[in-house]
Amino acid sequence: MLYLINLLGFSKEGWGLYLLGAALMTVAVTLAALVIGAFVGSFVAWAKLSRNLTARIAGDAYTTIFRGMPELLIIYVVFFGGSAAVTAAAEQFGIEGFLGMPSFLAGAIGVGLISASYQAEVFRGSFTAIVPGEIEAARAIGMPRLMRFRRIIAPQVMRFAIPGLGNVWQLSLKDSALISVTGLVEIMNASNKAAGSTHQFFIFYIVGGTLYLILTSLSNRVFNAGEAHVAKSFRRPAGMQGS
Amino acid sequence: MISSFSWTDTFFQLLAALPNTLLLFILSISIGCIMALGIVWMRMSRNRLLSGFARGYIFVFRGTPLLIQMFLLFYGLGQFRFLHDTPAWWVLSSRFATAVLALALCTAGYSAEIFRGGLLAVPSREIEAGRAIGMSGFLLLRRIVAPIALRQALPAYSTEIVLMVKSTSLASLVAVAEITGVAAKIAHTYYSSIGVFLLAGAFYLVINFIIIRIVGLLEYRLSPHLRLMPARAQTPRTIVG
Amino acid sequence: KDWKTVTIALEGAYEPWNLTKPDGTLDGFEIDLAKDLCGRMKVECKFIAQDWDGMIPSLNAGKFDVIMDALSITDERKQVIAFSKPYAATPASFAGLKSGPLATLAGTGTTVTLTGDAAHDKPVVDKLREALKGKTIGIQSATVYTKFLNDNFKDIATITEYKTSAEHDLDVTAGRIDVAFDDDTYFTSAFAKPDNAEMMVVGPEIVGPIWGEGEGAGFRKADTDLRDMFSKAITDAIADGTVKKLSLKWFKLDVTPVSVP
Amino acid sequence: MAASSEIALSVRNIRKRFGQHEVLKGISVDAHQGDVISILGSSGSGKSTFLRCINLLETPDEGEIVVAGEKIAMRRHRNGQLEPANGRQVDRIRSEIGMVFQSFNLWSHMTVLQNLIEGPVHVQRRPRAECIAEAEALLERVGLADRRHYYPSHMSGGQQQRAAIARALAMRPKVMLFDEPTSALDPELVGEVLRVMRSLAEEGRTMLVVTHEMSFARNVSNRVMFLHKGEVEADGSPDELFKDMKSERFKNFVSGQQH
Amino acid sequence: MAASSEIALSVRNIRKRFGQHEVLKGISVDAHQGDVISILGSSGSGKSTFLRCINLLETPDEGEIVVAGEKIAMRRHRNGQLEPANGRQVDRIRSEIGMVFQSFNLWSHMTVLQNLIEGPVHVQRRPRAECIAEAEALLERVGLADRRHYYPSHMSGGQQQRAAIARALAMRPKVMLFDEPTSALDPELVGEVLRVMRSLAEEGRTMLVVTHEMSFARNVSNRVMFLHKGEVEADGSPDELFKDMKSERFKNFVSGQQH
Ligand SMILES: Nc1ncnc2c1ncn2[C@@H]1O[C@H](COP(=O)(O)OP(=O)(O)OP(=O)(O)O)[C@@H](O)[C@H]1O
Ligand SMILES: Nc1ncnc2c1ncn2[C@@H]1O[C@H](COP(=O)(O)OP(=O)(O)OP(=O)(O)O)[C@@H](O)[C@H]1O
Ligand SMILES: [Mg+2]
Ligand SMILES: [Mg+2]
Repeated sequence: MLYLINLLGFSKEGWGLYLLGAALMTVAVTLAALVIGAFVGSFVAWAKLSRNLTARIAGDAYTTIFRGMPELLIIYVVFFGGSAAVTAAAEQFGIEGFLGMPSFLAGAIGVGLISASYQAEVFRGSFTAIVPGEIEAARAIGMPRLMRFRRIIAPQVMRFAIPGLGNVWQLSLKDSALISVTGLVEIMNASNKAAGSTHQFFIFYIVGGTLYLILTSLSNRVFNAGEAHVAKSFRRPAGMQGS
Repeated sequence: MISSFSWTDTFFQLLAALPNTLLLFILSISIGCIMALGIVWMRMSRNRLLSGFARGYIFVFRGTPLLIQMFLLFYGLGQFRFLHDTPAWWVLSSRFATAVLALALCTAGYSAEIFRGGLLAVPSREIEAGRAIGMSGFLLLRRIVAPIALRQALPAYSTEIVLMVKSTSLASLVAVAEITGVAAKIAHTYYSSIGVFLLAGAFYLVINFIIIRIVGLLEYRLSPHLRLMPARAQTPRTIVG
Repeated sequence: KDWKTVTIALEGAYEPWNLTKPDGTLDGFEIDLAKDLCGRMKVECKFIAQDWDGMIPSLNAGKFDVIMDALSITDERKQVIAFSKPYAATPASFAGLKSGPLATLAGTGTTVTLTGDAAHDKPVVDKLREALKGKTIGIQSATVYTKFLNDNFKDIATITEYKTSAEHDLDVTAGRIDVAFDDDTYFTSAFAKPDNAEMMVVGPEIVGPIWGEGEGAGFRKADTDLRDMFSKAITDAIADGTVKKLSLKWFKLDVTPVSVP
Repeated sequence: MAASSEIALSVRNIRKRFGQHEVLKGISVDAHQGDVISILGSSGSGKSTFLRCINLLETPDEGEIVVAGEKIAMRRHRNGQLEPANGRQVDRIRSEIGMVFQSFNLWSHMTVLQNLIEGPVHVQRRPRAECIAEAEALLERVGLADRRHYYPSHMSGGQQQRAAIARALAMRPKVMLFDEPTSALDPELVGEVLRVMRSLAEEGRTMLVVTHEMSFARNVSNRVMFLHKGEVEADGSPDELFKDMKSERFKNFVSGQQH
Repeated sequence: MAASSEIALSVRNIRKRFGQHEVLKGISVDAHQGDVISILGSSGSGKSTFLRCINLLETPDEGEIVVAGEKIAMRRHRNGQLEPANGRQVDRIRSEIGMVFQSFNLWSHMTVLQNLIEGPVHVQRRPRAECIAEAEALLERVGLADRRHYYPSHMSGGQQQRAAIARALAMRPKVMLFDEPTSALDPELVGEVLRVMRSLAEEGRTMLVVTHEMSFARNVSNRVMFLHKGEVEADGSPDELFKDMKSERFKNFVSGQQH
């Protein structure tokens, strides 16, 4: 027991601080990815719902590729491809040598692009749950397309999308574990290093898992609060209370 | 003698691992889907014990990386010697069965949340109309709620299905020879990682492309009421259900 | 190119070769050795941790200049990167449960040399074949041991490949496999931990040319100048006993390569 | 249209509040078999809520409901809220009470015909072929025969309302609750639907009808209830109510003048 | 109620089909400023579709629409379907045409007050405070002042309908399209809403009103159109139509008898 406390504590020999820092890194990179994903994802969803055939095909291609390819590969491609691009660009300005894409940025973009494909599907599903009449009502008062999206569609999509977005957040949280290949010290990377350096695999995997669970429970609170907030305008039939 | 790298060899080695990947996927998604139905039923139940259990389950399995789940399930439980004499060992002693179990347990947590999202999007008016004619419980679920909820949940569920295809790659952790594991082995032997992984990626892409198409078709079939009336065939050929 | 600073990558998770300390800094045999080599070459050394999966692509992409990560020198790897002279050559052996049927495997505690020449190796291999008949052997995939085991035991035993060494240990403890085959330096430090208290080395330690040249530093093929600088420094470090000293410090055994051609 | 003396539906002292706002303040009614009771009242007076309480789509805070002599068992939940004690009983009783919703509530994923046979086939477990035949006859009767394979979202408001009426009738209920069943219909169809309802009354079915059609209240129903702010403000035979106009409020209401 | 001679809305030869079924078979109407045109017709005759075509919620297959002298530009899509050529123009014109939907279509994620100020604040960019004041006055007028912070799903049918009317009025449109605006209202409120509409007519607004209230058609409107199976079966001043009853169909329709 004492051994465990020493191992995981915050003293000089303990891994506590190291793992805590990694957890913060995981949160930061996932948040960044979620924002990138929401931005790209809403465009993709829009393209997929569009009446324009080209846009629809482009949207479909995006979700097929980014959902269909293993996540690790996408992170690889973004990281190495991105670095190659940065290096090439730097050469144009006479800067010699390798200029790495910062691993945080590469990771956030990689996970963000993946998350975008999931978010696009969530948004699309929620969109179809909107009562069509309400969109018509907006068209009928001459709301331009963008405003219609911002004022009527987006709020309702968000209302239906919260459970699905909770899922996407979870996925991104765990996809962030793959960023360890770029050398970013997040939870998975830190647990692997601690385990490999001490040969205490179980302890550090359980600790890693627990850290993810703590993050999950914190984010669950946020999502539950969000669900409760939007539930105001719903009418649930008796006996079907969701939570 | 230097065995040198060859694309055709690589392709056929990956192809040989395809059945394992597909089997892992099909078994785990079916078992996981059934488990998810049970969990979502518990989650929506008014019984606190049941819904509490379901919440806990979803929390744990959604909240931790599958990699860690699989590691602890396979290697962790394996350390408990007394399990070797119980029926559980029948599953745990097999790499393949354990991998399927870990995948199914994980997807059940996710799918349950997705199904719940679909349920929440069912218009309350239509549920009321069902109650008003004396439907409740399973009948109401089967006839009214589920068909509408399924339609709502399908886009998100297709994502989960596709994720499961990719998640089978983690089975290499417990030394099941599926596509990614084989690719990693080749890549580490010949050190041409990106190329080999891209080829493996293409395998997943093809499988997923097919799956996404099938789900898309299903989605289309399930939503005639959301479409404009087609110029031909105003009357459906069969009356479903 | 004028090398003033050199960036060296290691995994930081392969104790005792290289490891991460709780404060995030790197340590281990290869860190100590690299510091010594850089002193000799009068260049400044920077270390970065890099996941095993991205190691070689990152080297070729230019993210760092050198790999020192217990990298065995093999012909396959030579096709994509360049190697320095080896700085270590390690023995390998089987490991099983203290309570298991193989605990009494003949030759435990002895050292044998295998050359890779079938005629020379036959007596040793035959003894092992007899003992391992029908057993399950775990190895880390894509190591120099794969070929040895496949050539000699595939027909009589089941061979299971794991992503990392830790996993075959866990499966030995769980009873799913009978023995694991790996690097002795790895086993020595792994067995010091409570999780593996039930495990022991069974059968002879195997050394010799069969494992190839040993472990060396890896470079981009274009950087021959850097590679030559390292090779020279390694030769010097072996000659003045630095490698032996560090090896005893970290591995409790001497892994200095026997013949430096 | 003379009502038999057997009580088909008895509702005692129903109370219901939404948040602070008490919508029903103790409403009682006894409907004899064959009774056609019109429920009048201004918008927001609680008419729909009252109908919805009768088949427990809305759980009342107080009160009891007796259908054909059988009392719906209720119990008090820990949080003080009343709830049905026996789900089975509620289901059975609901299947004997037909309801036409104010907003139709057709099932959007089913065609009209599927909407009609859903209850008979799956709740009442009657043979499918028989149900289809009966449903088609009903659709014929409400003038929707040519729309039977349409989805609700592809139909006009009046067509949806007629489909909703037909769906309720397909269950052959003993007691019918209609919530403004002719609001979306033109005069011609109103006449037709009222004729259907009159014939149902003659067959001895009991009906509670929320309506704004004074002619229906006067000519078809044998009893009129006027709700005002959650209370029964006037109650009696149409002749009594419409002739005497004792209640000032009722008078204003009927004359279409603002008070 | 005399109509000025300026044409506020002109619709020419509108055709629309759904699948095989031709719903509108070439309908034309010229509405002068201040005109109140009642559109009558049996259920499914295409009244709602006609209104929806006017503000292009449904794209007509043929025909042209001119609002206040400005023709809505249309072009033919590759697949032969007509479509608006200029989205901006359509948006602008729509913001000048108010519409009250048959099924209300209130925005479910907003309270009543938010529903009312949404258009004025965000589409017309009028100052928020002014819009709120005006919205509250409108809600007062339709008797919903105490419900302003309710969500639509918590309101009765009649309350929702009144909210929908108020929402359309909040945009101060020049032309109003009403689709059965009093269907869910009690006689008292019907009277009140008709009064509101009459005062709008007096202010010179142009209105097209789909209705089943014969009294409205007779007393408030200055012109009546009777649609039958997608065609204009009768058209003229209410006096002409209701007195002469030249059309047999119209006679049947009004008398509430089945033909
Ligand atoms: N989206 C659609 N797809 C197919 N058919 C449609 C669609 N919308 C309307 N229809 C059909 O067009 C016809 C006219 O519908 P519309 O809603 O215009 O009728 P209406 O005159 O408003 O009737 P009501 O008085 O019942 O509201 C109906 O027969 C209806 O079934
Ligand atoms: N779910 C709810 N939450 C809060 N208030 C509600 C809810 N449902 C109804 N109300 C309120 O209860 C009152 C009665 O509503 P109800 O629908 O019974 O009226 P109604 O008599 O049917 O009116 P109408 O003729 O307009 O349909 C209304 O004031 C309404 O705002
Ligand atoms: Mg009502
Ligand atoms: Mg209509």
